[in-house]
Amino acid sequence: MTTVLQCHELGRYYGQVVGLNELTTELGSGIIGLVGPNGAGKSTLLRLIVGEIRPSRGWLKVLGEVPFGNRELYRRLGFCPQQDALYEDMTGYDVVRLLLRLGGYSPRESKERAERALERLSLTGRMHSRVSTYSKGMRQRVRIAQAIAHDPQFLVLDEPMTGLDPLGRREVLELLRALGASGTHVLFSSHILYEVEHLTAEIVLIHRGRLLAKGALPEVRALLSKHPRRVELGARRARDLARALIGCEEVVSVRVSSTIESEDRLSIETRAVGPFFQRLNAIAAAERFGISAVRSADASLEAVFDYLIA
Amino acid sequence: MKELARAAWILFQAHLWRIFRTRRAYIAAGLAGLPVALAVLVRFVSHFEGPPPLELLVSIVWFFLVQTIVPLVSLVMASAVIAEEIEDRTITYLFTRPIPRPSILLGRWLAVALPIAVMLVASAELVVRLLENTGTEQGAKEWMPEGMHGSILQTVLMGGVVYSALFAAAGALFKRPMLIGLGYTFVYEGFLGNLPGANQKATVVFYLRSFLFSEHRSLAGEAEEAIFSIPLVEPGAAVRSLGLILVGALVLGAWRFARREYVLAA
Amino acid sequence: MSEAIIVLDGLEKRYGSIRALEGLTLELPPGPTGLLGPNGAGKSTLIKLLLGQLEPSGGRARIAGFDPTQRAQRLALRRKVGYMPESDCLIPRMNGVEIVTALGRLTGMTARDAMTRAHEVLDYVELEEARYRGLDEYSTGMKQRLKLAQALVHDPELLLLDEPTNGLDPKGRKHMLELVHDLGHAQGKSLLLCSHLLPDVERTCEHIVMIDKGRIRSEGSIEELTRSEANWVEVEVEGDLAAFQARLGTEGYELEATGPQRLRVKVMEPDGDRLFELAGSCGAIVSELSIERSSLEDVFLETLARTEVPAT
Amino acid sequence: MSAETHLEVYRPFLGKLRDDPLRFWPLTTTGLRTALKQRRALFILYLPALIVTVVVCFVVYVKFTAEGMLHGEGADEKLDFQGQLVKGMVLAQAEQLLNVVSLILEFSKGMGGFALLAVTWFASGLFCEDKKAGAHQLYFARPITRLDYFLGKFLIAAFFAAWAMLVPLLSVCIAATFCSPEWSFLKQEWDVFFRVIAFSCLWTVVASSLVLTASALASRKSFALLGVFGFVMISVPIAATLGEFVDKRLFALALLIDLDALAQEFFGRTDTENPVSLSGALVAVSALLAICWSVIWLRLRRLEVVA
Repeated sequence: MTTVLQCHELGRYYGQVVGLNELTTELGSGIIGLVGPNGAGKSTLLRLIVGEIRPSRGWLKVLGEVPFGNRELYRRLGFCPQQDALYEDMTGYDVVRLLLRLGGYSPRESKERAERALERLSLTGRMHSRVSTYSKGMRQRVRIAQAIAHDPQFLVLDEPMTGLDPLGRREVLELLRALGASGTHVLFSSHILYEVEHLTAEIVLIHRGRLLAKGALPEVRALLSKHPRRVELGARRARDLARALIGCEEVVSVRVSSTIESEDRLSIETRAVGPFFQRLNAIAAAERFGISAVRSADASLEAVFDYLIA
Repeated sequence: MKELARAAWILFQAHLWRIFRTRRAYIAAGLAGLPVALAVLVRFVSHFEGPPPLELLVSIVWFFLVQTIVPLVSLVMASAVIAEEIEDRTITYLFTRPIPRPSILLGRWLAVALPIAVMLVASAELVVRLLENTGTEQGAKEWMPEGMHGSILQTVLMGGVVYSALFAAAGALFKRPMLIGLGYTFVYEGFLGNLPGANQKATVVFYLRSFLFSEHRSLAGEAEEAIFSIPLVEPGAAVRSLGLILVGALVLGAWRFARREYVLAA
Repeated sequence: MSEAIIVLDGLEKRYGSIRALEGLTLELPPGPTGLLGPNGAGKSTLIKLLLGQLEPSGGRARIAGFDPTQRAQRLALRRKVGYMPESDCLIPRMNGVEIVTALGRLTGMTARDAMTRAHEVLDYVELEEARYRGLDEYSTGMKQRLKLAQALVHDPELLLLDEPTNGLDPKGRKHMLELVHDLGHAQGKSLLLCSHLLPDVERTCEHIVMIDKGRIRSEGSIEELTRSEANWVEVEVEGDLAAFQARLGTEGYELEATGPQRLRVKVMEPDGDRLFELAGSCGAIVSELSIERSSLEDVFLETLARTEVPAT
Repeated sequence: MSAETHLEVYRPFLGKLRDDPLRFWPLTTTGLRTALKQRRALFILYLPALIVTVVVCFVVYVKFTAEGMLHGEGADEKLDFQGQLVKGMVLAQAEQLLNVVSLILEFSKGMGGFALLAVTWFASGLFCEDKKAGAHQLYFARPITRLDYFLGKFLIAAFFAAWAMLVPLLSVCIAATFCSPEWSFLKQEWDVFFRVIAFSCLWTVVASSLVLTASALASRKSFALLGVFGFVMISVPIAATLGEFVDKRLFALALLIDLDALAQEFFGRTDTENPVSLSGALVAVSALLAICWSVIWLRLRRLEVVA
């Protein structure tokens, strides 16, 4: 398993504002999701990885090399920045071609690669019109296109899905999955969990500049085994169901919350999930509570996220 | 070094065409056109018996074109060379390319220096052409001291190139290059440049003045007092000094630009 | 309920030859309503009309009791409407309190009223000490909440919220949705919520209005639009899956497998109790259950598709 | 953090929303408070003005005391040669400064240029920074018209111009009044007060309008600065050339030359040869104002509609 990224006590400060705080980790190949709330240090880490800024302390190696100002490494790196910034008066095609030319490709090869990359992002139709006329989704795709045009070994994307409407999001997810499958290492950051959830095998959780957890979702879950698992129930007679459930010794706590959905919701915490479900099925079979939802909240990132941040 | 040249050349080509689509280019062209418009106005409205008095030429070419328009045009075009990439946050794409960073400053500066030079020289040429054959024909030819026409064009060319290098470097060195440029042109040079005393040697306008007027001292007539407050340097030395300022500005700007980390607004 | 706060009758708006809005007839029901539509469908034009910034080219309208065709009334109606813009908008060089106070005073409040009211709304959106800091130190979530605060400072009857949850992290999003929900339901404010994030609209609004190409495509309560006749229930089963499937078959339930240990069953009742009983009887355990309601997203794409409009 | 219902209670607003004619006034007060936060700029720009004003007041004081000494009877004979020399010198100086009004004239010209500089720094961001930050979306969602928005911003610029010009000039006049023997300055030259106020107000309007026009046109504050500096600097050589070689009246094209001419006329000093007459300067200035206000009106209309 080639290590794509190693960093040791990596820190970066902007004046007293901490961007990243002593991060020591190692990332392997495949698609990796970098997750954390706004301002957790995701962008700082990504910009350190692509060598746009220097670490304030500690060190990091990308594909075995120190990234800052490392021109050779940039041939193998693709970076899609977070900010929605492009050369407004150039056409999408010209932008990608110029960046390829600067990447060291001949005019002819730059032309071909630019067309291929834009085609992959289904931009062929509008690639010769000016970027200022593009919609948010199309601008996002140009930014991704310039990152993949030179077939980088390691692709880094900062919040690639923000501001896209549902269609655009699905397309970008498909593309990233395809790239991952074709062997490119992909590291992308996001704070929209359901995007990360069904795309990545591995996640890295950072918060307030610190590494909180790393690994596959179930692994991360197991890592936090000391936290009891949570099951969320939705029922018409939620309180009666709660009264019935509080009796079972597998249940650690029951919380009733009337959320924005119409029905009340129960949030159960239990140490042993298997026995709990057996008990739940028995109770539900015995009496009609109008149960409309049973969801083991932990499977989704949102729960893991809430646990770690709360 | 080869990489630097190649990257600079690619950026020069890419941005050379972009310049003509930006609003800055139109503002600069408008400014460069003002002296020509003035010359046309003077030519048609007033009627001179012989060739126009030399004061008119000095007034438009020197006081208006070289002292005001050249720095302004250079400022409008060149101050954005780096500042624009940072403000639009497109610098990230260039920083993550396998190219030496100074090539970005060099390439983009060349891409503005060329249009600036073309605009200013064209403006100077038109002004001289228009004033040259006003009034009757026969006196026109030997009206201007020989070689003067050539040195006017050279002065304007060098002015544009040096000023644009200064302001491009300012874009890499300071956060608000436009303010620095305005301060330099109208306060530092406008004020210091006309004060008697050796401190004039620290301004670009002094060397331009030396280059243009040192051989044609008599040219300015009674305006001489205002211009020649201190002895001028001979043209060769003036050109060398301007060259020194040019290279110095670019090297300093490139050095600072290469080391600087731009914390782009989120 | 008193007369609806927004009554549009054939409202039109043309920019030269472009017909931005073509005859909108709508009566905004009380409570929160979602305004949906692809980019360029005329949403922003409608918002500007509701804010009295544009003069309608045709048709009649009454907004918060004012008639937008007259200039004076277009100004006065802005006292009754609070607007939360979509794009970043702040007053340069001012901190949170100063912005909200200044905008309060511009709506006709005295200096003292504006200051006390500013603190009240900032408390409501929970911008504690951040209110005294410059906006460059605000996270996206805090900026959105400040935008909501400035829209509330003059206690408007009608709230126009443009993409309030756009670009927020889960915590910020949850917080904003709670605020919107509280305003719409607990405070009884009429609220028009414009958003691309349909799950958010689904969680906060009761009605939606779908607009495309300047015309209203569909309108109604989310309940109706997303209710499918029978309920498809998706379950994950542990233990004897085959026995459970067989049992369901004999009971005449329509079902299909949707993955390892996962089934989709068509049920007539609004809940899954019956499935627990059946599972219990054949030794299977239901470990996950969710009623499949066709989400608003599907309705959105379906409506657009129906009118052969390629969504951008 | 579970999703329990929102904790904070929403309190309705019980006060009244007044619709007074001075709708734009809060825009000015809040804008001024924000602008006055720029301590460093205030210091750099207004400290020299303060120093110059104090110096001029002192010169006025010296002038009046010298005049007093001049009228002292029978003091000449007793003075030895030295005394005669000193008295002669003071007499000459008094002669030259005899007329305080010409002193105020020179001072007002200087402060006019400085006022333009101050307004340019503080007011050039008023429109363009609002547009860039998106503040216009907040403003025009409030019950104010474009005229209110313009007036509110205009008064901010005028404030800085007034402090750079009206206040120093008035303080010099007041100093002159106190120093002059038995208020003679006030009795003989009372009209100077009105001239000072009139001249300052006119120049405030011109400077503010010019800077706001640049701010309305520019997309960034630095462009607006360039616009104002550029316009003022370019107009001088153009006017000089045209005035010299085409028609004397065209000197009025240069704003700074108009400033001088207006100052001359306002203070009744027509002795010094000035190429531009009062009517020429007024025509040029009013043309400039007309252009400025129409440009601002157009840009603000686009700002509100396109917002």
